[in-house]
Amino acid sequence: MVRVEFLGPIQKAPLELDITNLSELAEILQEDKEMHQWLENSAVAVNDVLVGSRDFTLKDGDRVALLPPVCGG
Amino acid sequence: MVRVEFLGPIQKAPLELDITNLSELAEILQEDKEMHQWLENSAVAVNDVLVGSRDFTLKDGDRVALLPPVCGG
Amino acid sequence: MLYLYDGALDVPKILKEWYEQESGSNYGAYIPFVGTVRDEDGIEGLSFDIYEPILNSWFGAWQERAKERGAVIKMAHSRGDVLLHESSYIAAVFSPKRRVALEFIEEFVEDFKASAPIWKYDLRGGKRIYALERSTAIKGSGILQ
Amino acid sequence: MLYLYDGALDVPKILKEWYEQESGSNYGAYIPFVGTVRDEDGIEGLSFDIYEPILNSWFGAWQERAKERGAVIKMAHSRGDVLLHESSYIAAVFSPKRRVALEFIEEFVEDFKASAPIWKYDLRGGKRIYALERSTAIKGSGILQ
Repeated sequence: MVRVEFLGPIQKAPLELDITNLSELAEILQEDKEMHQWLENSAVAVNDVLVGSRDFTLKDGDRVALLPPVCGG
Repeated sequence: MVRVEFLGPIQKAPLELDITNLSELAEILQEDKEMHQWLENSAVAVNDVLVGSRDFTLKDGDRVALLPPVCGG
Repeated sequence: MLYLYDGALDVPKILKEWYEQESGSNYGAYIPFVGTVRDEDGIEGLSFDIYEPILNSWFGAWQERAKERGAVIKMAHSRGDVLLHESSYIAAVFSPKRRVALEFIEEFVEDFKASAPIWKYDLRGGKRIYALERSTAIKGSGILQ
Repeated sequence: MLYLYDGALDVPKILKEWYEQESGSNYGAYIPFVGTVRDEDGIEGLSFDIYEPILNSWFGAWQERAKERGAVIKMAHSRGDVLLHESSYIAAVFSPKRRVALEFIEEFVEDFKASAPIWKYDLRGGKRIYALERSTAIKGSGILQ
Protein backbone atom coordinates (compact mmCIF):
# COMPACT_ATOMS: atom_id res chain seq x y z
CA MET A 1 0.00 0.00 0.00
CA VAL A 2 1.04 3.55 -0.71
CA ARG A 3 -0.03 6.39 1.58
CA VAL A 4 -0.95 9.69 -0.12
CA GLU A 5 -1.09 12.91 1.93
CA PHE A 6 -2.39 16.33 0.98
CA LEU A 7 -0.44 19.15 2.58
CA GLY A 8 -1.22 22.71 3.62
CA PRO A 9 -4.53 24.07 2.33
CA ILE A 10 -5.68 20.95 0.43
CA GLN A 11 -8.74 19.79 2.34
CA LYS A 12 -8.59 16.09 1.65
CA ALA A 13 -8.04 13.15 3.99
CA PRO A 14 -5.02 10.88 3.35
CA LEU A 15 -5.52 7.90 1.03
CA GLU A 16 -4.14 4.37 1.23
CA LEU A 17 -3.86 3.09 -2.36
CA ASP A 18 -2.68 -0.07 -4.05
CA ILE A 19 -0.71 1.57 -6.88
CA THR A 20 2.73 1.02 -8.45
CA ASN A 21 3.54 4.39 -10.00
CA LEU A 22 2.59 8.07 -10.02
CA SER A 23 0.66 7.79 -13.30
CA GLU A 24 -1.85 5.53 -11.56
CA LEU A 25 -2.14 8.07 -8.77
CA ALA A 26 -2.74 10.83 -11.34
CA GLU A 27 -5.61 8.83 -12.91
CA ILE A 28 -7.28 8.27 -9.55
CA LEU A 29 -6.97 11.88 -8.43
CA GLN A 30 -8.21 13.25 -11.78
CA GLU A 31 -11.55 11.64 -11.03
CA ASP A 32 -11.98 14.01 -8.06
CA LYS A 33 -13.17 17.34 -9.45
CA GLU A 34 -12.10 19.25 -6.36
CA MET A 35 -8.55 18.11 -6.98
CA HIS A 36 -8.21 19.54 -10.51
CA GLN A 37 -6.90 22.90 -9.34
CA TRP A 38 -4.43 21.23 -6.97
CA LEU A 39 -3.15 18.77 -9.56
CA GLU A 40 -2.27 21.73 -11.75
CA ASN A 41 -0.31 23.68 -9.18
CA SER A 42 1.02 21.10 -6.71
CA ALA A 43 4.42 19.47 -6.54
CA VAL A 44 4.84 15.81 -5.59
CA ALA A 45 7.20 14.27 -3.07
CA VAL A 46 7.85 10.57 -2.56
CA ASN A 47 9.24 9.75 0.88
CA ASP A 48 9.84 13.48 1.39
CA VAL A 49 11.92 13.92 -1.77
CA LEU A 50 10.49 16.06 -4.58
CA VAL A 51 9.89 14.14 -7.81
CA GLY A 52 10.17 15.72 -11.28
CA SER A 53 8.20 13.28 -13.46
CA ARG A 54 5.18 11.00 -13.16
CA ASP A 55 7.23 8.08 -14.54
CA PHE A 56 8.10 7.14 -11.02
CA THR A 57 7.75 3.63 -9.65
CA LEU A 58 6.21 3.25 -6.20
CA LYS A 59 6.73 0.36 -3.84
CA ASP A 60 4.83 -0.92 -0.84
CA GLY A 61 5.17 1.46 2.11
CA ASP A 62 6.06 4.55 0.04
CA ARG A 63 4.62 7.87 1.19
CA VAL A 64 3.47 10.37 -1.44
CA ALA A 65 2.75 14.02 -0.59
CA LEU A 66 1.12 16.76 -2.67
CA LEU A 67 2.54 20.23 -2.00
CA PRO A 68 0.40 23.15 -3.21
CA PRO A 69 1.89 26.64 -3.89
CA VAL A 70 3.98 27.90 -0.99
CA CYS A 71 4.44 31.28 0.66
CA GLY A 72 6.68 31.32 3.72
CA GLY A 73 7.93 34.41 5.43
CA MET B 1 41.94 83.64 4.23
CA VAL B 2 41.08 80.02 3.41
CA ARG B 3 41.56 77.28 5.96
CA VAL B 4 42.87 73.94 4.63
CA GLU B 5 42.49 70.78 6.71
CA PHE B 6 43.98 67.32 6.20
CA LEU B 7 41.69 64.53 7.34
CA GLY B 8 42.21 61.00 8.63
CA PRO B 9 45.72 59.63 8.25
CA ILE B 10 47.30 62.71 6.60
CA GLN B 11 49.80 63.94 9.19
CA LYS B 12 49.80 67.61 8.38
CA ALA B 13 48.73 70.61 10.43
CA PRO B 14 45.93 72.83 9.02
CA LEU B 15 47.00 75.76 6.83
CA GLU B 16 45.62 79.29 6.59
CA LEU B 17 46.23 80.46 3.02
CA ASP B 18 45.52 83.58 1.00
CA ILE B 19 44.30 81.87 -2.18
CA THR B 20 41.37 82.38 -4.55
CA ASN B 21 40.97 78.95 -6.19
CA LEU B 22 41.90 75.28 -5.88
CA SER B 23 44.59 75.51 -8.59
CA GLU B 24 46.59 77.82 -6.35
CA LEU B 25 46.18 75.34 -3.50
CA ALA B 26 47.41 72.52 -5.77
CA GLU B 27 50.57 74.50 -6.63
CA ILE B 28 51.33 75.15 -2.96
CA LEU B 29 50.77 71.56 -1.87
CA GLN B 30 52.80 70.12 -4.78
CA GLU B 31 55.86 71.74 -3.25
CA ASP B 32 55.53 69.45 -0.22
CA LYS B 33 57.03 66.08 -1.21
CA GLU B 34 55.21 64.24 1.56
CA MET B 35 51.94 65.39 0.05
CA HIS B 36 52.48 63.86 -3.41
CA GLN B 37 50.91 60.53 -2.53
CA TRP B 38 47.95 62.25 -0.87
CA LEU B 39 47.33 64.64 -3.77
CA GLU B 40 47.01 61.62 -6.03
CA ASN B 41 44.48 59.70 -3.97
CA SER B 42 42.60 62.35 -1.99
CA ALA B 43 39.25 63.97 -2.70
CA VAL B 44 38.60 67.64 -1.96
CA ALA B 45 35.68 69.23 -0.16
CA VAL B 46 34.93 72.95 0.09
CA ASN B 47 32.74 73.85 3.06
CA ASP B 48 32.03 70.12 3.49
CA VAL B 49 30.80 69.60 -0.07
CA LEU B 50 32.89 67.40 -2.40
CA VAL B 51 34.26 69.23 -5.42
CA GLY B 52 34.87 67.58 -8.81
CA SER B 53 37.32 69.98 -10.50
CA ARG B 54 40.17 72.24 -9.51
CA ASP B 55 38.52 75.14 -11.42
CA PHE B 56 36.81 76.15 -8.24
CA THR B 57 36.80 79.69 -6.91
CA LEU B 58 37.46 80.19 -3.21
CA LYS B 59 36.36 83.13 -1.13
CA ASP B 60 37.46 84.48 2.21
CA GLY B 61 36.40 82.17 5.05
CA ASP B 62 36.02 79.05 2.91
CA ARG B 63 37.14 75.76 4.45
CA VAL B 64 38.90 73.20 2.26
CA ALA B 65 39.39 69.58 3.35
CA LEU B 66 41.49 66.80 1.79
CA LEU B 67 39.93 63.34 2.18
CA PRO B 68 42.31 60.39 1.62
CA PRO B 69 41.03 56.88 0.69
CA VAL B 70 38.29 55.67 3.02
CA CYS B 71 37.42 52.34 4.58
CA GLY B 72 34.52 52.38 6.99
CA GLY B 73 32.85 49.32 8.43
CA MET C 1 20.33 25.76 12.34
CA LEU C 2 16.60 25.88 11.82
CA TYR C 3 14.28 27.01 14.60
CA LEU C 4 10.48 26.68 14.49
CA TYR C 5 8.28 28.46 17.02
CA ASP C 6 4.57 28.44 17.79
CA GLY C 7 3.30 31.98 17.13
CA ALA C 8 5.27 35.19 16.70
CA LEU C 9 9.06 35.32 16.92
CA ASP C 10 10.88 37.19 19.70
CA VAL C 11 13.08 39.06 17.22
CA PRO C 12 15.48 40.88 19.61
CA LYS C 13 16.09 37.66 21.53
CA ILE C 14 16.78 35.58 18.41
CA LEU C 15 19.05 38.21 16.82
CA LYS C 16 21.00 38.42 20.08
CA GLU C 17 21.30 34.64 20.51
CA TRP C 18 22.54 34.15 16.97
CA TYR C 19 25.02 37.02 17.27
CA GLU C 20 26.38 35.54 20.49
CA GLN C 21 26.50 32.00 19.10
CA GLU C 22 28.90 33.18 16.38
CA SER C 23 30.75 35.88 18.31
CA GLY C 24 33.94 33.81 18.46
CA SER C 25 33.72 32.33 14.95
CA ASN C 26 35.62 35.13 13.19
CA TYR C 27 32.87 36.05 10.74
CA GLY C 28 33.11 39.62 9.49
CA ALA C 29 29.52 40.03 8.30
CA TYR C 30 26.18 39.09 9.90
CA ILE C 31 23.06 39.86 7.87
CA PRO C 32 19.67 38.94 9.29
CA PHE C 33 16.49 39.34 7.25
CA VAL C 34 13.40 39.87 9.44
CA GLY C 35 9.91 39.46 7.97
CA THR C 36 7.05 41.21 9.77
CA VAL C 37 3.29 40.95 9.20
CA ARG C 38 1.99 44.10 7.52
CA ASP C 39 -1.39 45.65 8.18
CA GLU C 40 -2.89 45.51 4.68
CA ASP C 41 -6.14 44.58 2.94
CA GLY C 42 -7.93 44.46 6.29
CA ILE C 43 -6.34 41.23 7.51
CA GLU C 44 -6.06 40.52 11.25
CA GLY C 45 -2.84 38.58 10.87
CA LEU C 46 -1.32 35.60 9.08
CA SER C 47 -1.19 31.93 9.88
CA PHE C 48 1.32 29.31 8.73
CA ASP C 49 1.45 25.57 8.13
CA ILE C 50 4.88 23.97 7.81
CA TYR C 51 5.78 20.55 6.48
CA GLU C 52 8.91 19.87 8.48
CA PRO C 53 10.49 16.83 6.78
CA ILE C 54 10.91 18.62 3.44
CA LEU C 55 11.72 21.96 5.10
CA ASN C 56 14.55 20.21 6.94
CA SER C 57 16.03 18.68 3.80
CA TRP C 58 15.66 21.95 1.85
CA PHE C 59 17.40 23.82 4.67
CA GLY C 60 20.10 21.13 4.93
CA ALA C 61 20.95 21.65 1.25
CA TRP C 62 21.33 25.39 1.87
CA GLN C 63 23.54 24.74 4.87
CA GLU C 64 25.83 22.73 2.58
CA ARG C 65 25.89 25.52 0.01
CA ALA C 66 26.75 28.01 2.78
CA LYS C 67 29.54 25.78 4.06
CA GLU C 68 31.11 25.60 0.58
CA ARG C 69 31.34 29.39 0.62
CA GLY C 70 32.70 29.53 4.18
CA ALA C 71 29.40 30.86 5.52
CA VAL C 72 26.76 29.81 8.04
CA ILE C 73 23.03 30.18 7.67
CA LYS C 74 20.32 30.26 10.34
CA MET C 75 16.56 30.47 10.04
CA ALA C 76 13.58 30.87 12.37
CA HIS C 77 9.91 30.62 11.36
CA SER C 78 6.54 30.72 13.06
CA ARG C 79 3.91 28.00 13.07
CA GLY C 80 0.26 29.02 13.49
CA ASP C 81 -0.98 32.56 13.98
CA VAL C 82 1.10 35.73 13.85
CA LEU C 83 -0.69 39.04 14.33
CA LEU C 84 -0.18 42.44 12.71
CA HIS C 85 3.28 43.99 13.28
CA GLU C 86 4.58 40.74 14.74
CA SER C 87 7.37 38.85 12.97
CA SER C 88 7.12 35.36 11.49
CA TYR C 89 10.45 34.87 9.75
CA ILE C 90 14.15 35.49 10.32
CA ALA C 91 16.94 34.26 8.05
CA ALA C 92 20.55 35.16 8.68
CA VAL C 93 23.91 34.59 7.08
CA PHE C 94 27.32 34.86 8.72
CA SER C 95 30.33 35.06 6.43
CA PRO C 96 33.96 36.15 6.56
CA LYS C 97 33.29 38.36 3.52
CA ARG C 98 30.75 41.11 2.99
CA ARG C 99 30.08 40.30 -0.71
CA VAL C 100 29.37 36.64 -0.03
CA ALA C 101 27.00 37.57 2.80
CA LEU C 102 25.09 40.13 0.71
CA GLU C 103 24.69 37.75 -2.23
CA PHE C 104 23.89 34.77 -0.06
CA ILE C 105 21.10 36.33 1.99
CA GLU C 106 19.38 37.45 -1.21
CA GLU C 107 19.65 34.05 -2.91
CA PHE C 108 18.52 32.29 0.23
CA VAL C 109 15.48 34.48 0.88
CA GLU C 110 14.34 34.28 -2.77
CA ASP C 111 14.63 30.49 -2.85
CA PHE C 112 12.90 30.30 0.52
CA LYS C 113 9.94 32.19 -0.95
CA ALA C 114 9.83 29.90 -4.00
CA SER C 115 10.56 26.52 -2.46
CA ALA C 116 10.19 26.19 1.33
CA PRO C 117 7.15 24.00 2.14
CA ILE C 118 5.27 26.61 4.18
CA TRP C 119 1.69 27.69 3.50
CA LYS C 120 0.33 31.10 4.36
CA TYR C 121 -3.23 32.01 5.32
CA ASP C 122 -4.79 35.40 5.89
CA LEU C 123 -6.68 35.71 9.18
CA ARG C 124 -10.07 37.36 8.57
CA GLY C 125 -12.98 37.22 10.97
CA GLY C 126 -11.10 34.56 12.90
CA LYS C 127 -10.89 32.30 9.82
CA ARG C 128 -7.81 31.12 7.91
CA ILE C 129 -8.01 31.92 4.19
CA TYR C 130 -5.31 30.39 2.00
CA ALA C 131 -3.26 33.13 0.31
CA LEU C 132 -3.21 31.41 -3.09
CA GLU C 133 -2.66 34.56 -5.15
CA ARG C 134 0.53 35.41 -3.21
CA SER C 135 1.85 31.84 -3.28
CA THR C 136 4.32 30.26 -5.69
CA ALA C 137 4.01 26.79 -7.21
CA ILE C 138 7.09 24.75 -6.34
CA LYS C 139 9.34 24.02 -9.33
CA GLY C 140 8.14 20.85 -11.05
CA SER C 141 4.51 21.30 -9.99
CA GLY C 142 1.73 19.90 -12.15
CA ILE C 143 3.15 16.46 -12.97
CA LEU C 144 -0.10 14.77 -11.87
CA GLN C 145 -2.46 16.90 -13.96
CA MET D 1 19.12 58.05 11.77
CA LEU D 2 22.87 57.96 12.22
CA TYR D 3 24.42 56.92 15.54
CA LEU D 4 28.13 57.25 16.35
CA TYR D 5 29.63 55.53 19.41
CA ASP D 6 33.04 55.59 21.06
CA GLY D 7 34.43 52.05 20.83
CA ALA D 8 32.62 48.80 20.00
CA LEU D 9 28.89 48.67 19.27
CA ASP D 10 26.43 46.86 21.54
CA VAL D 11 24.91 44.92 18.64
CA PRO D 12 21.99 43.14 20.39
CA LYS D 13 20.93 46.41 22.03
CA ILE D 14 21.04 48.42 18.80
CA LEU D 15 19.24 45.74 16.75
CA LYS D 16 16.53 45.59 19.43
CA GLU D 17 16.15 49.39 19.68
CA TRP D 18 15.84 49.79 15.93
CA TYR D 19 13.34 46.92 15.68
CA GLU D 20 11.23 48.47 18.42
CA GLN D 21 11.47 51.99 16.95
CA GLU D 22 9.83 50.72 13.74
CA SER D 23 7.55 48.07 15.22
CA GLY D 24 4.43 50.12 14.52
CA SER D 25 5.53 51.53 11.15
CA ASN D 26 4.10 48.69 9.04
CA TYR D 27 7.39 47.72 7.39
CA GLY D 28 7.43 44.11 6.17
CA ALA D 29 11.20 43.69 5.93
CA TYR D 30 14.04 44.66 8.29
CA ILE D 31 17.57 43.87 7.13
CA PRO D 32 20.50 44.83 9.32
CA PHE D 33 24.08 44.40 8.16
CA VAL D 34 26.54 43.93 11.05
CA GLY D 35 30.28 44.31 10.50
CA THR D 36 32.61 42.62 13.00
CA VAL D 37 36.39 42.89 13.36
CA ARG D 38 38.06 39.70 12.12
CA ASP D 39 41.17 38.17 13.66
CA GLU D 40 43.50 38.24 10.64
CA ASP D 41 47.09 39.15 9.75
CA GLY D 42 47.99 39.34 13.43
CA ILE D 43 46.14 42.60 14.13
CA GLU D 44 44.96 43.41 17.65
CA GLY D 45 41.93 45.32 16.45
CA LEU D 46 40.91 48.25 14.27
CA SER D 47 40.58 51.94 14.92
CA PHE D 48 38.44 54.51 13.12
CA ASP D 49 38.46 58.24 12.40
CA ILE D 50 35.23 59.82 11.21
CA TYR D 51 34.69 63.20 9.60
CA GLU D 52 31.18 63.91 10.74
CA PRO D 53 30.07 66.90 8.63
CA ILE D 54 30.49 65.03 5.33
CA LEU D 55 29.29 61.74 6.83
CA ASN D 56 26.09 63.51 7.86
CA SER D 57 25.46 64.96 4.41
CA TRP D 58 26.30 61.64 2.70
CA PHE D 59 23.89 59.85 5.05
CA GLY D 60 21.23 62.52 4.55
CA ALA D 61 21.32 61.93 0.78
CA TRP D 62 20.78 58.19 1.39
CA GLN D 63 17.88 58.90 3.72
CA GLU D 64 16.25 60.85 0.91
CA ARG D 65 16.81 57.99 -1.53
CA ALA D 66 15.30 55.57 1.00
CA LYS D 67 12.29 57.81 1.48
CA GLU D 68 11.63 57.92 -2.28
CA ARG D 69 11.37 54.13 -2.21
CA GLY D 70 9.19 54.07 0.91
CA ALA D 71 12.03 52.78 3.05
CA VAL D 72 13.96 53.91 6.13
CA ILE D 73 17.68 53.53 6.71
CA LYS D 74 19.64 53.54 9.97
CA MET D 75 23.34 53.33 10.63
CA ALA D 76 25.65 52.99 13.62
CA HIS D 77 29.45 53.25 13.56
CA SER D 78 32.31 53.20 16.05
CA ARG D 79 34.86 55.93 16.65
CA GLY D 80 38.28 54.93 17.99
CA ASP D 81 39.36 51.39 18.86
CA VAL D 82 37.37 48.21 18.29
CA LEU D 83 38.97 44.92 19.28
CA LEU D 84 38.87 41.48 17.65
CA HIS D 85 35.38 39.93 17.38
CA GLU D 86 33.76 43.21 18.40
CA SER D 87 31.51 45.06 15.96
CA SER D 88 32.10 48.52 14.51
CA TYR D 89 29.32 48.94 11.96
CA ILE D 90 25.59 48.33 11.61
CA ALA D 91 23.47 49.51 8.69
CA ALA D 92 19.80 48.58 8.43
CA VAL D 93 16.96 49.11 6.02
CA PHE D 94 13.25 48.88 6.77
CA SER D 95 10.90 48.60 3.81
CA PRO D 96 7.35 47.50 3.06
CA LYS D 97 8.75 45.23 0.35
CA ARG D 98 11.33 42.47 0.52
CA ARG D 99 12.88 43.18 -2.92
CA VAL D 100 13.43 46.86 -2.16
CA ALA D 101 15.03 46.01 1.18
CA LEU D 102 17.39 43.41 -0.30
CA GLU D 103 18.51 45.72 -3.10
CA PHE D 104 18.77 48.75 -0.87
CA ILE D 105 20.94 47.25 1.85
CA GLU D 106 23.40 46.06 -0.80
CA GLU D 107 23.58 49.41 -2.60
CA PHE D 108 23.89 51.27 0.68
CA VAL D 109 26.66 49.10 2.12
CA GLU D 110 28.68 49.21 -1.12
CA ASP D 111 28.43 53.00 -1.37
CA PHE D 112 29.27 53.27 2.33
CA LYS D 113 32.50 51.36 1.69
CA ALA D 114 33.36 53.57 -1.30
CA SER D 115 32.28 57.00 -0.08
CA ALA D 116 31.70 57.41 3.66
CA PRO D 117 34.45 59.64 5.17
CA ILE D 118 35.76 57.09 7.66
CA TRP D 119 39.39 56.00 7.92
CA LYS D 120 40.48 52.61 9.18
CA TYR D 121 43.70 51.76 11.02
CA ASP D 122 45.06 48.39 12.05
CA LEU D 123 46.07 48.16 15.70
CA ARG D 124 49.51 46.54 15.99
CA GLY D 125 51.76 46.75 19.02
CA GLY D 126 49.45 49.43 20.38
CA LYS D 127 50.02 51.61 17.28
CA ARG D 128 47.50 52.74 14.64
CA ILE D 129 48.62 51.84 11.10
CA TYR D 130 46.52 53.30 8.27
CA ALA D 131 44.95 50.51 6.20
CA LEU D 132 45.77 52.14 2.84
CA GLU D 133 45.74 48.94 0.78
CA ARG D 134 42.18 48.11 1.89
CA SER D 135 40.93 51.69 1.42
CA THR D 136 39.12 53.20 -1.57
CA ALA D 137 39.80 56.63 -3.07
CA ILE D 138 36.60 58.68 -3.03
CA LYS D 139 35.15 59.33 -6.50
CA GLY D 140 36.77 62.44 -7.95
CA SER D 141 40.02 62.06 -6.01
CA GLY D 142 43.25 63.43 -7.46
CA ILE D 143 42.08 66.83 -8.68
CA LEU D 144 44.94 68.56 -6.85
CA GLN D 145 47.77 66.41 -8.25
